[in-house]
Formats: sequence, C-alpha cells, structure tokens
Amino acid sequence: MYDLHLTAEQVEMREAVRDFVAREIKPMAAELDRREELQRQFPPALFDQASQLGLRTLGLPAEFGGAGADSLTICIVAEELAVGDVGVAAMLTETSTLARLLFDGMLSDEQRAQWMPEFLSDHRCHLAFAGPDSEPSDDWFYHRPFVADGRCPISALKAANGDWLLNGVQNFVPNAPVAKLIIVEAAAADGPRTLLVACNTRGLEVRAHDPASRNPGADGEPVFAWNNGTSGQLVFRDCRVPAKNLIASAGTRLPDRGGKAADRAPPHRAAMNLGVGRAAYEAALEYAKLRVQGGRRIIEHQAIGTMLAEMVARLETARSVIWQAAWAADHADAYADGSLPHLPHATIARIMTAEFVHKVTLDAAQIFGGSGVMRDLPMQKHVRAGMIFLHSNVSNSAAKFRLAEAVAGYERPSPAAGGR
Amino acid sequence: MYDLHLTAEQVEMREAVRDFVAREIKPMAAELDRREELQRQFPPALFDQASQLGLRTLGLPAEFGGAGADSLTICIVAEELAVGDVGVAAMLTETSTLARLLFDGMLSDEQRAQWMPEFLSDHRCHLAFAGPDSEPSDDWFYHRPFVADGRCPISALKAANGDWLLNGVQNFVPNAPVAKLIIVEAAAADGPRTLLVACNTRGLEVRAHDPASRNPGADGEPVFAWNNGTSGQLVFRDCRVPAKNLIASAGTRLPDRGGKAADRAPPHRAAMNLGVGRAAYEAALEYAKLRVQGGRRIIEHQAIGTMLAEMVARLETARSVIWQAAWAADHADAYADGSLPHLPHATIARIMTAEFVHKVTLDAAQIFGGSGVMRDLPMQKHVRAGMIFLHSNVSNSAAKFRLAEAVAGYERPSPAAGGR
Amino acid sequence: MDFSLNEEQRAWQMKARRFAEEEIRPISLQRDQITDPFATFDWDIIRKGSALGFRTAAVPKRWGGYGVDIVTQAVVMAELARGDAAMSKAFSQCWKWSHLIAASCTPDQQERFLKTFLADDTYLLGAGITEPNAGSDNRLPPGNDPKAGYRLRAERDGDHWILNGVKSFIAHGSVGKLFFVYTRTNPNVNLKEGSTLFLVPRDTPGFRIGKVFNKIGWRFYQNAELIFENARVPHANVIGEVNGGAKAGSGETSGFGELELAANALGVCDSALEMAMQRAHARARGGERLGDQQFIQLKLSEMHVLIEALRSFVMRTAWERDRAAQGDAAMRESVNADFVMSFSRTALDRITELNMEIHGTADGTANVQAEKLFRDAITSHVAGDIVQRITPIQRLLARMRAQSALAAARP
Amino acid sequence: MDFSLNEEQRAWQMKARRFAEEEIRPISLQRDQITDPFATFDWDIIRKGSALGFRTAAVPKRWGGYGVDIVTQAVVMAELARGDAAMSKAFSQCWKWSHLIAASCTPDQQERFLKTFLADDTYLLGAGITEPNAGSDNRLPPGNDPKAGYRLRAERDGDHWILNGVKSFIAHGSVGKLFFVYTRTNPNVNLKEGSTLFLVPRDTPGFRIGKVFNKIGWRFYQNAELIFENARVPHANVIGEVNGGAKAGSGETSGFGELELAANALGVCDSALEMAMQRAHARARGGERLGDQQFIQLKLSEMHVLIEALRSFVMRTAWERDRAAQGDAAMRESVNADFVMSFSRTALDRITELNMEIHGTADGTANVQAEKLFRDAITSHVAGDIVQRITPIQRLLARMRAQSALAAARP
Repeated sequence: MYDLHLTAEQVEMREAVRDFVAREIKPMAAELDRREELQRQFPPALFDQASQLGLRTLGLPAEFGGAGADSLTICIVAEELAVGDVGVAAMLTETSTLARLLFDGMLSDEQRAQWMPEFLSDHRCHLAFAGPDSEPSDDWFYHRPFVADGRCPISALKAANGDWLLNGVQNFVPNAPVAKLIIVEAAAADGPRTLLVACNTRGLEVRAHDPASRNPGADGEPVFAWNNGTSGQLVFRDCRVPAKNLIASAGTRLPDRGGKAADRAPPHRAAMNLGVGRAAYEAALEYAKLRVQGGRRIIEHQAIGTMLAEMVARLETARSVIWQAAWAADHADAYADGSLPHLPHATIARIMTAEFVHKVTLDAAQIFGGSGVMRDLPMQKHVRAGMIFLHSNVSNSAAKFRLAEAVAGYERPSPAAGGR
Repeated sequence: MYDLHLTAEQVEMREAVRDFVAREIKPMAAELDRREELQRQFPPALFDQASQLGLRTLGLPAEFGGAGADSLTICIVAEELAVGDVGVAAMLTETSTLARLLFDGMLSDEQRAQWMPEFLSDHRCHLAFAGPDSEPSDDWFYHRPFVADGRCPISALKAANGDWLLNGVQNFVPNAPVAKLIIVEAAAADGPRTLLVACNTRGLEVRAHDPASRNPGADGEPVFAWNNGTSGQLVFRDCRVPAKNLIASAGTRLPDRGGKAADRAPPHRAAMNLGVGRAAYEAALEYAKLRVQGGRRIIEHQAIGTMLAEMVARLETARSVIWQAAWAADHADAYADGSLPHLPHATIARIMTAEFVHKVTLDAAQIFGGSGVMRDLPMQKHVRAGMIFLHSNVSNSAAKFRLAEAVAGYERPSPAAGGR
Repeated sequence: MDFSLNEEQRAWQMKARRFAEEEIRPISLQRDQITDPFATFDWDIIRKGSALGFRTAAVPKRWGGYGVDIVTQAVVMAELARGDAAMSKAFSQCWKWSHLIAASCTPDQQERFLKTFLADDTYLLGAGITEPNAGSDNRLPPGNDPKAGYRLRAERDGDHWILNGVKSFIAHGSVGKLFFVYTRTNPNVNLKEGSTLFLVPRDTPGFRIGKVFNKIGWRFYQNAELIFENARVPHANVIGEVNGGAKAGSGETSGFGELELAANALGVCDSALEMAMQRAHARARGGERLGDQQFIQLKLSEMHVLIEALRSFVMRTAWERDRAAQGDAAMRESVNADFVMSFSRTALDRITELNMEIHGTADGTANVQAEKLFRDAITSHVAGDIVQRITPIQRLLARMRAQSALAAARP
Repeated sequence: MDFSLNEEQRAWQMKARRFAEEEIRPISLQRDQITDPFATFDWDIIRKGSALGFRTAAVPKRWGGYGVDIVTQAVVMAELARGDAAMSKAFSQCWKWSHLIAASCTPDQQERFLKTFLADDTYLLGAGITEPNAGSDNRLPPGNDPKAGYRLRAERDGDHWILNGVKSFIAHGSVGKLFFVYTRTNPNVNLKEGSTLFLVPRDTPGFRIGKVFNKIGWRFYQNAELIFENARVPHANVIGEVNGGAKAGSGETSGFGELELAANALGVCDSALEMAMQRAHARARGGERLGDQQFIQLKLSEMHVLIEALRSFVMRTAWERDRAAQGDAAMRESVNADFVMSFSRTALDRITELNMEIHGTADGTANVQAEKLFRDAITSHVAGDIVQRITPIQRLLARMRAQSALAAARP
C-alpha cells in the first residue's frame, strides 16, 4: 500500500541529526570554511558525538552491533549531515558504508571476531578504501565491453611466512587522515589482493596533501584534490601486513563507485548532494527575505521569487526520487510485483539530483551577488561541492550511458577479473 | 511506514486501462491524428467502454455510485489514458473531476436525487463547465492581491417565476461537444450564478468550432483552440433554465484551474502530461531500437543513448513527484507529522512535469527526424500537447509565483466575491 | 571591422523588407492554415517575387542574374522570413542551384537550364537526396558500408540512364521544374565511390510526384515524394563524373545550405520578438502594462540577447563565405556555417517558445500567429541536429591530427 | 560588411597574444593558488604590460596615450584574458578612466591626473560605487527612495569635502593610486539628484584600505574595502557638478564596462576551448582518442558554437561603440553592450563547465587549470545578473512608449 508516512523513529532520527547539525556542525563548519580545503581538520570531539548518535555505524546491521538503519534512513541522515557540512557527511557516510561492506560481507568469522570489537568500541575508528587508480574516462564507454586498465599503485609481495609486503604511494584516498583501518587493494604478481591494514602499521605513513603541491593524476596531467570529504596520501614502505589480514583474494568493487551494482545501490551520495543543495537554498531564502533592494525585500521581486521557486521545486523533486531509489534498494520485490518499472532508480536519482543541485547552487550564489563567491563564506563551498557531485564518482555523462544501456537492454560481457 | 508498493487493485486497474488503451484507444488515435484537431470526434462506443471500466466516474465517491478511487489511482489512470490519447484522457478526467465537484459538493440532496440516476446510468453522460472568460495574465501577479476582471460572457436574467433566462456565446468550452450536463456560471445583475443546464435545453446550441474561423479571445487578439481535449462553442438564446437548477449563488472556482486550492489538489493534469511524455518516449525508444544509421541501431549511438537516458530519467522523476503529490492530497496528516514539508506539492509536480515533458517531446521528435513533424503521425501531437500543458491552465510562470509565495509565507488577501 | 551594409546590400534589404510586409505577411497565416498540403502553394507570390529578382538573385551576372553576394543573400532571406519562413525558403531554395551550377555544371548544362530558369518566373528548383531509409547516413556515411545512404538506382542504357527508386521529403518536390537527383550507379561500393548526380527535369518520362508531406509548419513550402519508375535521363545531364556524385555535390563550398537556414531562422526570430515587444508594450491589465512585469522583461531580454548574438554570427559568417568565394583559403576552411546553423536552432526554439509564453494561453486558446511561429520553428528541427553538430568537430579534430602528424614527420 | 581587423588592430592583437603566452600564462596558475588574498598581486607583470602600452592603451593620443579604438580594446582584452582573466582586467580596469575622463573631467583634472598616470608604470585606477547595503540599487534605483543606493556621505567644508563611509568590493582597491568615488551630497533626495562623483588619490588624508575580499577566482585582481574617516578631498576633484554624480558617470556612453567583461569572457572561453580540444585530440584510452567519442564531440561542438557566436557579437558591439564614439546617433542608442554582456555570462558558465566535463574527475581529483577557469567564471557572475538583463529592456520599452506618445500627439 503506497504510503509516504515516515516512521516515528525516522522522524526522530532526522530531528536528532538536525539538532546535532545546528548545535555542533554548523558553528564548526563556519570556522572551517575559512581555511584551505586540505587544511580542514575536524575536531575529534565531533567524531565522538557523531558516533554516539550511531552515525558512524548507521548502515551496519544490528546483529553486528550497528544501528541497522534501512537505506531510506541512511539517506535522510546523509542529507541532513550535508546541510551542515558536506565534508562531515562524506566522512561519516564513507565509514558507515565501508563498515557494512567489510563486516557484513568481506570478512570471515575469525576476521570479524578480531576487528569488530575495536571498531565498535572506538568512536574515532573510521575506515578508508584504497583501490586501483582510476581516471575519468574509465566510465566513458557505451554499448561495448569495459576494459579497465587502472592499476593499483600499491604492490603486494608475498613473504615466505605468508605475510604481505606493501610498497607504493597512493594519493587522494578519501578518509585517509581519519581512518584507523584501511582496506587496501594491492597488485600482487598473480593478480590483485585486498588487505585490511591498521593505520599504525609500521611502514605505512599517512600524509596530508600539501595544498600548494600538484601531484600528477593517473593521466599524467596535474590534478588537485577535489572531493567533498577529507583525503590524504598513503605511503607504504616495506609495510608488512600479516597473512590473516587478507580479506579478499581478488579486487574489490565498491557499489557506489559505478558498475551494475550501483544501479540499485542506496543513493547515499545523491542524498548528500541534495543536502548541499538545501544548504544553498536555505541560505538564499533567508537572505532574500532580509535583503532589501528596489525598495522591498528581494524575495518580492518576480525574478528572485521565480528562482527560489525553481530551487525548492528541484530539491523536493530530487528528494522524492532519492527516497524512491533508497526504498527500492531494500525492496527488490517491488520490481517484481509491478509497483516499480525495471529501471536503475539509484542511477536516475544520481543524475537528476546532480543536475538539479548544480543549478540550485548557481542560482543561490546569484542571489547572494558578490558574497556568493567569497572564500570565507559558505555559499561558494556549496557551488563547488555541487560541481564535484556532478562530475565525480561516475560523472553524469557516464551515468546516462549506464541508464541508456539499461533501457536498451544491453548486457555487458563480464569484465576480466580484477576490474574495479 | 514509507512504502511504495501499489495495491493489487491499483496494479489491476492500471493493467485494465493499459489493455483498453492498447486495444481501443491507440488504433483509434492513430486514425484521429490524421484529422484536424477540431474535427476529431471520439466514437461513442469508446465512451461506453470507458464508462463501463469506471473511468467516467472514477473520482466520484463509492457512496454516490462512483468508483471512489483515491488520488493516486486517478493519477495512474490519467497517465495511462494519456499514453493512448491525451484528448480521451482529458475528456474523461474532466467529467470525472466535475462529477466529484458537482455531486459531492455543489448539489443539494434534492438536486442530487434528480440528476444522479441519469448521470450514473447513461454511459455517455459527460460533464462540462462554462465559467468566466480568462486570459493568460489573470495569473501573472506576484506578492500582491489578485484583481480578477474576467467576465462571464453568459448573462442570466431572473424571470418572474424564478427561472433563469440565459443569453450569450461562450467559446472553447472543454467537453462541450460531448457533455450532456453543463455547469454554467452566468452573470446576473447582482452577481454571478452557477446553474446546471442540460445540453438539450431549448435555447442552447452547442457548436463545433470551425478550424478556419478565428475567434477573438478575451484580449481581442485572434486566438484558436489549443487544448488537449475536445471543446466547442455554447450559444444561449433566451435559454430558460428552471429555478431548481441553481446550484450555487456565487461563482465557482475549479481547484485545478489555479488558486490556493490547487496547491494540494490531486495532480491529474500533471499525470496526463506525464502520459504525453511517455507516449513520446516509448515511440522514440522503439524507433531508436529499429532504425539503423551509421551502421548500427541508432540507440547504440552515444548521442541518442544519452537523450533516451535523459528522457526516461525525467519521466520517472516526474512520476515520483506526481505520485507524492497525489498521495499528499489524500493525506493531509503527513504534513502535520513531519513526513512531508509544508509545501504545495501539486504545484511542484505541475511545474516539474510540464518542463520535463516539454523537453522529452522535443527530444523524441528530434530522434524521429523529419517524421517528428508530420501532421499524420503522432509525434507532433505529443510535442504540441506538451507545449499546451506548459502554458495553459496556470502557466508554469504563474505556478512558480504561487510556489514562491508559499515559501515566502505570503498570505494573499481574499479576492472579492465572484473571483474565479 | 565594419558591420554596416553597403548601398547595394541595403537596397536589397529594403526591397525584401517591403515585399515581406506588403505581399508575404498578408497571406502568410492564411496559407499556413490550409488543410490540404497540396493546396498551400501560391504561384502569384512566386511571380511577384520573381519580378523583383528574389528567385534569381544569386545567379551570377554573367549569366543574366543579379549575382548578389552572400551577405546580401543572408539579409534578403532574413527579411523575407520575417514575413514567412516557408515563403522565404521557397525563393532561397532556388539560390542553391546558382551556387552548385557555378561549381559543378558544364557550359552546356548551364546553357540548357539557366536560360529557362531565368526566363520562366515559375521555374523552381529542388534536390533529391533523402530516402525513407537514408537520412543522416547521407551526410555522415559510416565508413565503407555499401548499404548505407541513398539507394535510388541509375543504370546506363546507351546515351541514357534508367532511374528507379523513391526520394522522400524533397523540397519543392510538388512544384519544382528541375531536380538535382543523387543516385547510386554502383551499389556494391560505398556512397562516396558509387554515386552520381543528375539533372532531372520535371517532364522526364517515368518520373512523377508522389504524396506531399503534411508538415505541421512551413506549410507553404512543400516537401514531396519523387518517384522514379524506369525514368530516362540523358547522359548529358550527369553533373560532374559518373560515380563522382559525392564530389559533384561537395564542390559547392559556400556553406550556403547551413547559412540559409540560419538566416531564415533570424527572420523568424525577429518576427517573434516584434510580436512579443508589441504585446509587452500595448497590453495592460489593471493599469499596468505587461512589460512592467519583471518576469516579462527577463523573457524579452533573453529573446533580444539570443537574436542579436544570432544576427552578429549570421552576418559574420556570410561575410566569411563571401571571402571564401573570393578565394580566401582560411575562410574556405572555416566551419562557422555549421556552427551558426546549430546556434540558430537554439535561438529559434527558445525565442518562439518565449513568444508563446509572453502571449500565453487561457481557456484552451492560443494566439494564432505565435503558435504558427512555434510550429514553423520545430518543423525545421532537423537543421542543427546531432549530425550537424558533430560533423564540423570531426573535421577540426582531423585537421589537428593531420597537423600533429606533419609536425611529427618534421625533423 | 567586413569582419577583419585593420593592420594596427592586428598588431595590437599579436602583441597581446604574445604577452599573454610568454608572460601571463606562466604565472597565472601560481598567482591563483596563493592563499593570502593580499599577496596575489605581481607588480612585475604590471610594469611589463605598461611598457607595452596595455595600461594606457585607451588614453587618447592627444594626451600622450595610444588612443586605440574600442575594437582594438576588445581584441586586446580577449587576448590577455586568454592568459588570465584577472590580469587582463587589471589592465582594462585602467581604460575606463580614459573613457570617463574624456567624457566628464575638466582640463585641470586631466592635467593633474593624466600626466601622473602616463608617467608612473604602476599607477592603477579604481572606482568606488558598491557599498555593503547598496548593490543593484545603484544600478537600478527604485524611484524616489532616498534610502536606496550608496550612502557614503560627503559634506562641504570650504574648499574641501569631508567624506565618511565605506565602499566595499572595490576593484584595485588595494593596489590603485586613484579612485573615482561616488558619494551622497544630499541624503534627503534620491540617488539621481543627490550624488556627487569625486577623484580621490590614494594618499588622501582620512582615506585607507580595509580588507581585501577573498574571492574564489580572479585571485590576481584584488577587490578591497575603501574606508573614509573624515577624508578630505578638494573641491577641485569633483567630477561634473555637485549633486550631478549620476550624470557625470553616465556621460561615459561607450558601453565599455559591459563590453569589457564580455571581451574578457571571450578570452577565458577561448582558453577553455583550447584545453578541451587539446585533451580530445591528445588523450587516448585503449587505442581510441577521447575525441572519437560522440558525446565528447557534442560537448566540443556546443563550446565552439557558443564561442563563435560570442566572438561575433563582441566584435560587432565593439564596432558599434566605435561608431557611437564617432557620433553615430543610432549606435549611441544601441543597448547591445548590455545584451552582449548577458550573452557572455551564458557562454562563459557553460563553456568552462563543459571543459571541466571533458577533463572529468576521478578519485576526488580534478584538472587544476580547468578548475581554475571554472572558478574564474563564477567569480564574475554578478556581470549578466538580473539587473543587467532587465535594464536594457526597460530602456527599449520606454522608447516604445515615447514613440507611441509622440505618434498619438500628432494630428
């Protein structure tokens, strides 16, 4: 029975996060916004509070000690967090997503028994994933087999006792500066291996990226960090990882990083993206109600009113389609019983949200005039965050290819092992 | 509890209408499309079948003999009908909407007892509404009181015995050619009156518009019929309507024709609009899978694939927001309990759907190339229908003003009596 | 830098403007609204326009035409299209011939057909390329596939060729007296190597007109089927060489075809803007003019911006094509004619739609003229389509490749 | 119609192109990435550019400048902006003065300030209009509201005026040596009737610089606060008349301000397109060039179309402004400078975004230069805003009203 009522728990969770955002994140974000992106560091106390609210383990099933939230709740939370600060939202969502992937899929029972207690008890234990290098055109193919040639910058050599020796440097690893456990995909002689590495393992150094230094990207051209969370560089120098830390004997593809699995994955990123749009809209609305030009509040001017109407219409529409995709991720039967058409709803949510929010942030900045492009005010951060969602982790162009293949009924031949 | 499962009845109803569309409407529509708009006439047998399916009385509560469908089901049906033929959808939806308004609101018990049996038993009994003239700029105001100066072209004079004498000519009345009962708002000396008039009343002539004749519109400039249903001219010449047919002693504002009531009205029109988009998309998809250019099916070209992806993403998104608004229209409590934000969801659905479908139809026509603009093929009809939804019955510009007023918290002073 | 017209250009512009206002506009809507697609044509306007030189404007002076330059052609097309897009195209369609004949026809062919064309004020021209299964493939043929592109067959029979097949959507198909028909003379190789271009007069035996396509706009301008059933065309009517059809057609490098539709679009845009400005100025509600409303001002602004950008781009490109015709090699390489056509598509769609918005609709009615302009606009939507947009980029990228290959080859 | 540059214009273009390539581009990104907004400036590039005449290009020859026409100005701005938008603007910002001084200054003022400007190769100019609570109101003042618009107060004190207040977001605020400052000399009437324009040298007592605004783009070009605390400015520095500030400013009818940003945008667009074409040409995956992909071709096509439309429109408008400067009354009336600025906004936003798309992002990284262009683009988003778009329409509609009133008054 079609029903859009949220449960009391969902509404309460949303209120709790809103309250956390208003009390803790927003005041801190205002301060952080004045710094260079790569110098933003979240206060550890914030981590503790977020973890105590259950946000670090939100997606982990209750049986493993997590909050066991459904996909809809995860999206509600991700949106609210991103209204406060997209970096905090990205960091917590990365850990929560990886926790589910790791503890509810990749680990053996023994491995789980080893790491779970520490992960659950340490409020500051975050997770990171370091996989093969990728470049934009990885996903720019249509109606033909995918040939991945991204290589793992980290090499793994099997020692005599079965341990693994890791070497190499990987740039721009999300969550690296905060992660205590890192899932590393490394290239061994006979194929990729996935290992779990503690951040304090001897031979591993986690470095902050210097904002002024320009590392060459996978394609050899200079790039710089352009994501919404926090990221850093991992340097492995003969880093010895015990054999028992081997968690997969092949490469690992994360569902929200593209591929067919992403089609029906929970649209966390889209929800964060929506939060960015809401932050921009809410600021613009407030400003438009206060600022007087032309003898009246600017919201009373037709042009500003029309822009605000378009903004709120887009955001509400995005939320509608994100929630639909979130619910669909947990209810595959709805496709079978005719309640939903056979389409990749998460991909649709991603496409529409990214385009909507991009437009919303530009309009919001327009309403702010010159203040919309000041580095020490939050509006410009929203504009840039919106651009990042539009172009990164499967760009909208590539997402449209995947959607078109779905409607065309194209079945891609399985990629060779190790494809990410 | 958030749940997007449709009920078995909803799925069955949708399947029944799809079947009806495939068997009856599409073959007929293909034939009708080759005619001039104003010469399209629906075969009476079609009316019978639609009515037997319950489509004529869909919105009428079960206690009054209707199908008592909820707003979501009405939108599901409207969409499916419009995929077949937007004119048929508009005609049936007009009758179904007016039936609810009339029998479940305007009529006294005696009046209901008089007209209900005939309406229910006659499968061909359709309804029409003839109100004051309006012009586009009626709704083009923002953040200030509304001054309606649209006049009723029909005058009502009270006879000595209490009967009303109607005189005047009204152009472009939706459903006029098929209506057996017509709700007429007429101008009496002391204000507007609403009367129910049978189509065979002496002194009333219903004429088809000659496609070549150009009647001046309310603003004096030449206009022509541009709606998605069927419409005609009503000519009253000393038409005597009994006193008992007076159904309201003031003017009547239909909720889906704008105004505050429209904000949370069921988004029937948006659902029909969506059906138009789907018709265009489905035709384009089919064509793109068959047509070979450049050595392969055109769907395999990136440009065409991207267009189709954008089309389907827009349509799914529109459906999501239409269904949300439909459900919200029946569940005001969801605003109170925090499940929905306090926003006019029907207005949002209207805005987004109209823009989406307009783009979808243009893209679909583009995929069809020259065949997209041939009068005797359906694609051009979809393009024009999409334009009509974008600009008529509260244009998108005006709908955005209403939405902006809602977010600004502007409270319009009540209009003078008789405003439509 | 000089954006002004010279005296001769200005005179043509004024003549065209007057003709559009006095002759075209009064019959435009009436012709548009005729239901039968065969019956929309009006020979009288063709004769009147011919008398003023609009039909033969582009024929070089040495053959007895007016020989106007491309800037003038652009200006005249825009002015005529301000009256009616389809009527403007009915004249400019004949100009293509002047370009092609100069590039590719023999003196004998020029002699035979040009004289008649100049003398007969109802002599209209058309070209047959499109076939039911060959649209974009003709313009962007996929490599070596002999099945791609038009298939109309021509087989040699002594001094004649026998043509069999059907062309569809052919401009002036139902009213033209002479057609440039693309055929396949070798069906086993690709389009580029196996096609031949013929001059086919209307009275060719075995050649007849099929249906007239019932378009939703550009009603005056008739697109028809050309049916060839053992049609006999003399060998002397081959343009260029046998199996050299692709080359014969591409010898015309003026970029006129692209510019033609862009200039036409400019005229339609001007007409829409005129209507919209007039409405904003004249229409008042409750003491307030429509034009006092900010949202109307923004729509008008968007229209003006697009139109003036388009006008600038069209006129610049026309000048470039004149320079190319005069032998400027750099200009000959320019792909701006393609780009301006793409841009005109954007401007035309948006401007006619904004004009509809400003006129609005109510009670299921719309302004007749605004709706006609919208229909005319979408009818030409094939212009500026995907093929149109990617072709020039492929040329530019190929040029970059050639240059870097050259640079790499150097020591 | 002639779209080519004359020899002198071409020479300036080549000089600017070389300077952009050899001097500006090498330091552009480095200056952009400096964190401290005070520290981004580089006097060396100003001196080098001054030596080549870029700072004083627009000063009429009779005062010892180069007196280049507006077409040349547009060309030079675009070429310099191809290297760096902010550095281009650092030079062209000084040209405004040349226009305003010609229109509104006394010979004495010209004598006092022009000579210094010409002689000192680090003498930069700025103008103070915007205040924290007066943005669009300055440009589109609401009727008779004395509260609307800038509020910086100037009061007469003998031969001097005492200025009090704050200007914000003032271009060259932190580096300029002379400012054109708009003040209120009668706070009880509206902006139009109660404002006065002053020449304020940097070393004026009571005048100091506040913070430098930390913009996300155009980093080299510094916008700062100007703080006036009982600043004493001689009466001889009043431009035009007291309470005639609105008029004094509007005497400058070249439309240069609008054209300036449009020409600058054109240069940035050219730079983005160059990057994108190079990427499509050079980058290959699995044996296929990026440019072989249709969706990349479509993006490139859209970029080319917008750029060539913008180039056409900018150059035409520059020519119109030159004609206006030469006394052409019709051109003086043209509002195309407003429209071209609006159009440049659309083109700039879209093209820099398409360039980002073509470069893409992966693993949370982006191409540094593509991202810089995007930041530079949105930083200028105030140009082409709502006020910019509606102002010219209001003028055109007012003109229609005046004309119809005139027509109605005639017998």
